[in-house]
Amino acid sequence: MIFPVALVLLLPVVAVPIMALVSNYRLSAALNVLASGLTLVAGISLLFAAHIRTDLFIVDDFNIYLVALTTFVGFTTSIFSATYIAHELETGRLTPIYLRFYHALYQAMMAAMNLALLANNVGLIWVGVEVATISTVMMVGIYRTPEAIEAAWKYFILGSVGIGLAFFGTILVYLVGQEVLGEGLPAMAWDLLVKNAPRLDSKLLSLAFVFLLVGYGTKVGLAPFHAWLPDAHAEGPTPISAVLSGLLLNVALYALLRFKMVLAANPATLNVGAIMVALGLISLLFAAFMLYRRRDIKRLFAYSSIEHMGIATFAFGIGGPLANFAGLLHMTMHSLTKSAIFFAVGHLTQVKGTQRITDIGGISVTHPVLAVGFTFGTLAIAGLPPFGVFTSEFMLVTSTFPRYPLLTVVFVLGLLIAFGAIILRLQDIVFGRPKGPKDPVKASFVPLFIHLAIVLVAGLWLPDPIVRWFRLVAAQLG
Amino acid sequence: MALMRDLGLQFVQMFLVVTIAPLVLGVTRKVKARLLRRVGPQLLQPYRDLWKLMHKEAVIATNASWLYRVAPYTIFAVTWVAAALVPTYATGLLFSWSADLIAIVALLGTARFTLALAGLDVGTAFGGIGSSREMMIASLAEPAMLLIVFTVALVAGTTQLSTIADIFISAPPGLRVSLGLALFALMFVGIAENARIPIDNPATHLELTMVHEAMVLEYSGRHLAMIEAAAALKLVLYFSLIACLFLPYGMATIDKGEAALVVGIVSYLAKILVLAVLLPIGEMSVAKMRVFRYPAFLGGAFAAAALAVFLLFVSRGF
Amino acid sequence: MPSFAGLWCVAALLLVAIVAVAIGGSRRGTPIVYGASLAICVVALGAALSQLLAVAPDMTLALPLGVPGIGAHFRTDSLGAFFLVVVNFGGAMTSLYALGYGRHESSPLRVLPYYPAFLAAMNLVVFADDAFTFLLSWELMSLASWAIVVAHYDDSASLRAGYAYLLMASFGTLCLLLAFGLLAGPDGGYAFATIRAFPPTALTAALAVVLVVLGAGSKAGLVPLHVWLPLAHPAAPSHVSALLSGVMTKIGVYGFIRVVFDLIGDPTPWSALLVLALGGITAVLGVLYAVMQHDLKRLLAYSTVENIGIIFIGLGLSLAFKSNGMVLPAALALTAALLHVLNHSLFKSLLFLGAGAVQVGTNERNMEHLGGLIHRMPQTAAIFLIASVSVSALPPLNGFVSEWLTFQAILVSPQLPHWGLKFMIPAVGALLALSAAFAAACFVKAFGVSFLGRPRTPAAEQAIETDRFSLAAMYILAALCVLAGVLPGLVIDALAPVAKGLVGSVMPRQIGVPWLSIVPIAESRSSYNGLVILAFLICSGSLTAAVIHRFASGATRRSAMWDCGIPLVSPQTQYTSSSFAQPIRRVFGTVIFRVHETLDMPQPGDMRAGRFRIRVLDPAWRFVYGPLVRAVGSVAGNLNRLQFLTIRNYLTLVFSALILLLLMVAAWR
Amino acid sequence: MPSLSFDIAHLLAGSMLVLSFVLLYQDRITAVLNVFALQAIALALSVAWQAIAQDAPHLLVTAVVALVVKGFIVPTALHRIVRRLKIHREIEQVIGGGPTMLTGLGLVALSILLVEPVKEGVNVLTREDLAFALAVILLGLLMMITRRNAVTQIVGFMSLENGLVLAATGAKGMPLVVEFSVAFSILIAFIVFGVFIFRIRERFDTVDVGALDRFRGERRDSQ
Repeated sequence: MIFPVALVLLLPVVAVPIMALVSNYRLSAALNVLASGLTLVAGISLLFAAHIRTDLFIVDDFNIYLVALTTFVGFTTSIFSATYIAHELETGRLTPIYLRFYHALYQAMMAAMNLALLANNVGLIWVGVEVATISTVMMVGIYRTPEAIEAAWKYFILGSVGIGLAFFGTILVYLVGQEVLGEGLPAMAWDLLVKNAPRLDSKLLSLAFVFLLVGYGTKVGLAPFHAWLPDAHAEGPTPISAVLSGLLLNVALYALLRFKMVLAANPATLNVGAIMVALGLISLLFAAFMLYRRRDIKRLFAYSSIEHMGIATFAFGIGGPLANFAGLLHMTMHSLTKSAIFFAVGHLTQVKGTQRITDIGGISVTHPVLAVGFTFGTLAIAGLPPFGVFTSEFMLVTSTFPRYPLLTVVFVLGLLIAFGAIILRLQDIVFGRPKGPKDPVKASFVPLFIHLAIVLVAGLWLPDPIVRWFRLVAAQLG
Repeated sequence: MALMRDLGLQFVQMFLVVTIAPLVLGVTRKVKARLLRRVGPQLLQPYRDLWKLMHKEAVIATNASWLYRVAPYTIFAVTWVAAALVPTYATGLLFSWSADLIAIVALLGTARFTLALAGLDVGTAFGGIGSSREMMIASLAEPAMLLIVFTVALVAGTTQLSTIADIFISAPPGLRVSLGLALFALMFVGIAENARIPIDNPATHLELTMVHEAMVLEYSGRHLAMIEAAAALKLVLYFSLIACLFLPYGMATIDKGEAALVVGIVSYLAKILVLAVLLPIGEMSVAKMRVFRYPAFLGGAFAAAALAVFLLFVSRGF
Repeated sequence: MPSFAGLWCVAALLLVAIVAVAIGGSRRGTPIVYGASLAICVVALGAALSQLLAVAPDMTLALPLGVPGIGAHFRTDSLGAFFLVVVNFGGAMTSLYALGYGRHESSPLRVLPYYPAFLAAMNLVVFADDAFTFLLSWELMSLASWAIVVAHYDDSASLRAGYAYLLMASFGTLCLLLAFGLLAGPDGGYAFATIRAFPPTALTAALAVVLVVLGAGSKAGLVPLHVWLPLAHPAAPSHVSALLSGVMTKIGVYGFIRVVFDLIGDPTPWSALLVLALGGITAVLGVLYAVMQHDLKRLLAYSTVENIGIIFIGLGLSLAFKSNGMVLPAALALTAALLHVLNHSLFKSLLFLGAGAVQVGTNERNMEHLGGLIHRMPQTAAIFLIASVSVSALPPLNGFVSEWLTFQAILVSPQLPHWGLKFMIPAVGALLALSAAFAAACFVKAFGVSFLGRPRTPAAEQAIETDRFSLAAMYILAALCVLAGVLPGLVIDALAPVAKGLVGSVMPRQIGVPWLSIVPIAESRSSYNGLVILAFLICSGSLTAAVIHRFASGATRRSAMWDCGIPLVSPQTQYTSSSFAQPIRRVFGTVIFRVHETLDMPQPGDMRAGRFRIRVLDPAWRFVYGPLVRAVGSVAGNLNRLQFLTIRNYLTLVFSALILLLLMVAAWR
Repeated sequence: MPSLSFDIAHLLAGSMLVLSFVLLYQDRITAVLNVFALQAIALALSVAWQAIAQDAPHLLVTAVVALVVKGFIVPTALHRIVRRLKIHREIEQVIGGGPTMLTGLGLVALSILLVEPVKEGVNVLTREDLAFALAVILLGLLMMITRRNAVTQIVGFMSLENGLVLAATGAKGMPLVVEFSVAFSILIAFIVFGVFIFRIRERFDTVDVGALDRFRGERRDSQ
């Protein structure tokens, strides 16, 4: 029964060298789509697999749908990336040799993220996140413009420090586990840690969580660890922005939550909920205000990612079945919506030839279909119904207000401020005076609209299995 | 049969007010002239004026619309109905319940609305001046008027004029501060509404401070007659309002035998006469105001009425 | 099954919206979409009416949608039915109107898909029976209308309007979100039935009332939450403006009633104080501002603010009585408010449709450029006149009836034990009277300046009467204005079940009263009979006319105007809208709106034209929104520095955060 | 002879801590690089000793990697970079030496404070190691943020990473330690590589505003 797991992990790994070898970019792009598609199939098949555990890997309610989500977004993004990259070649921003590099890294990143998701061993989780980071770093720098290098470098340094701190946290976790579970792999097996959490040393565990919080929090993009995120999104190729916002942040948050589960199972530990609430609120408010002065469209949505990660973190910090449910839903919805937005933005920046918002305008006249997609995506991310983000925010706010009124009021203010900024830009871009070239988009809108459709449906109706998974995980998150 | 009689009584009331209206106007003019040491017109002069106007041809501006021609009749009809609904010589008439005090005030508002529109219809500067000032005065007078209504209604526990009269006759409230204030306010409002000095001067033309006359400047002939009659009716209305609210004595209430009715009519005429004499005396004692001092004047009325209401709210004893 | 019929209508409307996307571009698209909407609205109207009049039992329906575990609940009771009547009647009329008006739409695809969606959303709000469904449809409503408001985004004004609108809308939604959070409790009893089952504590209830006033008030347009309304309503095409002003604001009122009267149950007296105060201020400020407008539709929008204020005065009175256990006056006040809801939806829709007709006929909305339209557009003029009389609360039309009932309710207030209310209510009554007087002034100006006098521009001179569909819609509305004015008893009786359900009592039954007059409390106390008044007017008027024609000379001569013998021929010498408003502006505006008039009169011999500039400031902008905007701007500006730090600075941030957390851990030990 | 093994481990770890302080103290690049090499060697020794003490031979690999990569290759590479890129030899410090030292001491105190109360279940050796490692890590971070010079910041990061490896090897029987250390070495290789390829002289901390306008994406006019 380990088979689908192996498939999910190995397919991309196998794909890496192939990508690196194939020189014809059309072929490699197709192969990229193919590999991602196969991985997706494996990921889907995992949905129907029974829960399993080894000391290294695990399949449970938490990661079973996240794997499906990750592989799915990976697949749609690979489709988007195929057309996107073709255009980049025409404009000469990329050369075939870099493209081989790009596709190989893409698969490497997918493999790493799947590893991080499926790992039961806390060390493996760390490895997955680290490899994913490194590979995205290189893709961010792939344009080799000074800005791109700057962004990549910033990402690299901050990321490495984060990795280091997370690693120290992992060591501490091992030490904690070692006393109870004995030396070796079992001491790093997440599920065993959870099972024996009450017997673990609460003090050391809390210390460990602080390091993990800072380490993985850097990847999640929580303020004040966020600095790498906007530039990395803005300067890298748009497909990478999509997976960064849509997947990597999620995976990092996922890792953090795994550890929160351990702490949640041990009542004697530090109350990390308060810390997460604080970080979440800070990120939300900070991002909300930062949105106003943005001139670069991709950076704008990067900050919106910070905002939404803040929302999710806030939710998990609040805790309780409803808030945790909302947080999980929010993670999912955000990853789908934000990647969809980045698809739209990718097309947009390519046809307009710029990322400056002031140079993009009136696309509802020049590119109606694109405008529809972009508008719906943006409205969805702004938290308007009938899209899924609204559902999660609804559950979060309504369930939190009776418990922590003041916190919720601050939170809601943050939402409103961010909303104002997003809508302001939306109107400038979609309506307003048409600017820039009008030539049609030579790309398929399928990924964009599939994502939006899912988000729309989720806003109105959630299938029962997903609800069940969310409920169980929410219960575990305490 | 009883119904016929009731109808009859109602119609007596209607025609009573409309017949005495010009006379009242005549009385006021006469008294005013006397105070100015002039002989003044005869008491029946207003009737003659109306008759004269009615037999002149009506000159209508080329760009006047149908509204311009309909307005005089509307104004007259509305004012007439309003005046007919104020109990004069008897209470509990057939249709007295069809509109209470608030509705009567509002009916006057309808008349004013129509008149202001008529003033704007030809599109002259004077018409505009008249209409806009008229509406401002109304917006100042109406709250005061409503507070007066409150006062009376709170004392009597109803806004039904004839019921109020009945109550005041059967169980006199005695001297009450609030009622006094209300009377004071009502006189101010009445002066403003009837375009009398110091708010407006009915006897003037070609003066930039005129209000009512400016609106009707373009009218002539039968239309003007209608409007003049309506103005006279309005004055009577306010007189009978004061009479009915503050000195209802002598009205025929429950028994409407001939004797009672005669007493009612006579006493009513007497009250009207007194008021018609008092008004010009009051007018003579003050000077015409600048337009933008109206707020002070009507603000006084408003303050008085508000004070009356608050006194009532604080303790029903006053 | 009326309720399901209604829901099917919602589905059908949504379907039409989807179809509209496909066919909206084509020339046949417009009539098809509006025709379909008209038909569906009529069906829904029938369903709602049948439930309201037959006093059918409440109907509930739950679908496995929405928030997991809660599901989507739908329900119609008499309150909902009443508002469904308002919504669908308005929708039907505007659709009928749009059959003609829609042809002038330059880019139909920007309006057609959203129009049915808007109608559907408004229906859905009324059907919703759990917090999630309610807010979802509430936001959908905002969204669809926003799309129409920004439909003509080529002028930046409508973009700004749309922005302000959407922002305020989502502010309102967030407030409602918090309110529902309070009422639903931490473990998410979102279904209204659950909320009713567990009445909140006094504190919770109070907080919830405040939040709902903010949330529903921002949609309805309570001062100071009204700022978006005069921007957004005029920006939309006129038939949609009619919907926005005549119907959607009522949905805001519905939200307020639903939560405060139905869900919260027993409010505290001071919440009534709050609502009364806001209502009074809204009524006066709204109409004062309306008086000073030159843009016809903008004036109408502000007048909507005023009427919302009047409605909320009625609701506040009802709350006051209810909270003191005086159910009968509570029923009276509530009925008055609901009656005004209906009346306002009638005449305000009518006014906006008329304004639309004017706009089509002249391409002008600015009254300073209109005038004399009564000659070129006689039917529109007549209809607009009727609407103006109604909105000015003058007998014998419908606007007066509801305000009269409100006054009657006010006159009961001395029996209230609560002292704050004792003092507040007469003051509010004075405010109400003031606003009524202003309304009259406002609409004398609106009608007089645009329809009477002489045309001020060629555009007004070449005005053309509007098409027959539009006229049909307007005639129906006008007829109803008159009908509701002379036979209010029928409506009041129809509203009885609503009052029964919300305050547990009803006004005395009106049908039995002789001569079909209405009696709020007792015959001896007060009564009003629009029918008799109208009959009286007709009799006396025709009698007068007869007498005049019998005795007076019928000779008539047309000639140039006299104007005291110095006729100034240029139409520019007429009174303009701003000059008409001048006295009121001087007397009332200088204090409240900081009205600032600057006159620059050239010296004699100087040939340039004199200039007269008026600056009017909405206090809401001055005191509330301006500072807010500046604050957000400055914070954003200061924080923005963090975008330009160096890696070392960012590392320092990380480092200090880490140290802080470590210190916390150390301290926690 | 647990006491002896304890003492030796203690000595080596302590020496690493001391070396971190020396690193903080240095203000000439060449010296910094040499001190770092020393620290790397100390690390290698301590890891080797752990390998013996825990009789976990695979740790020797880690020791060798540490010795070779960080003891020799990287320092020499950095020396060459310094020469090739003509990085001026003095190190601009953000805050002076004295305050830096004091902060460092504070950090050491904090790390001991944090690790000390850990209950006795964890054996003493690990606990001591942990305290030292944490101190080294924090000092490395401190070095990264108090030095304006790219190379010294890299060195700071690497000493941070030394602390990590120390902690990892100190954790008795921790799986995958070797892999981790190798992965880290690769990471470091990347950083050095990056500095070399991208000619990153000052970009950690650009002072000229022109660069600010060019980099960090957003233009100044966006304010």
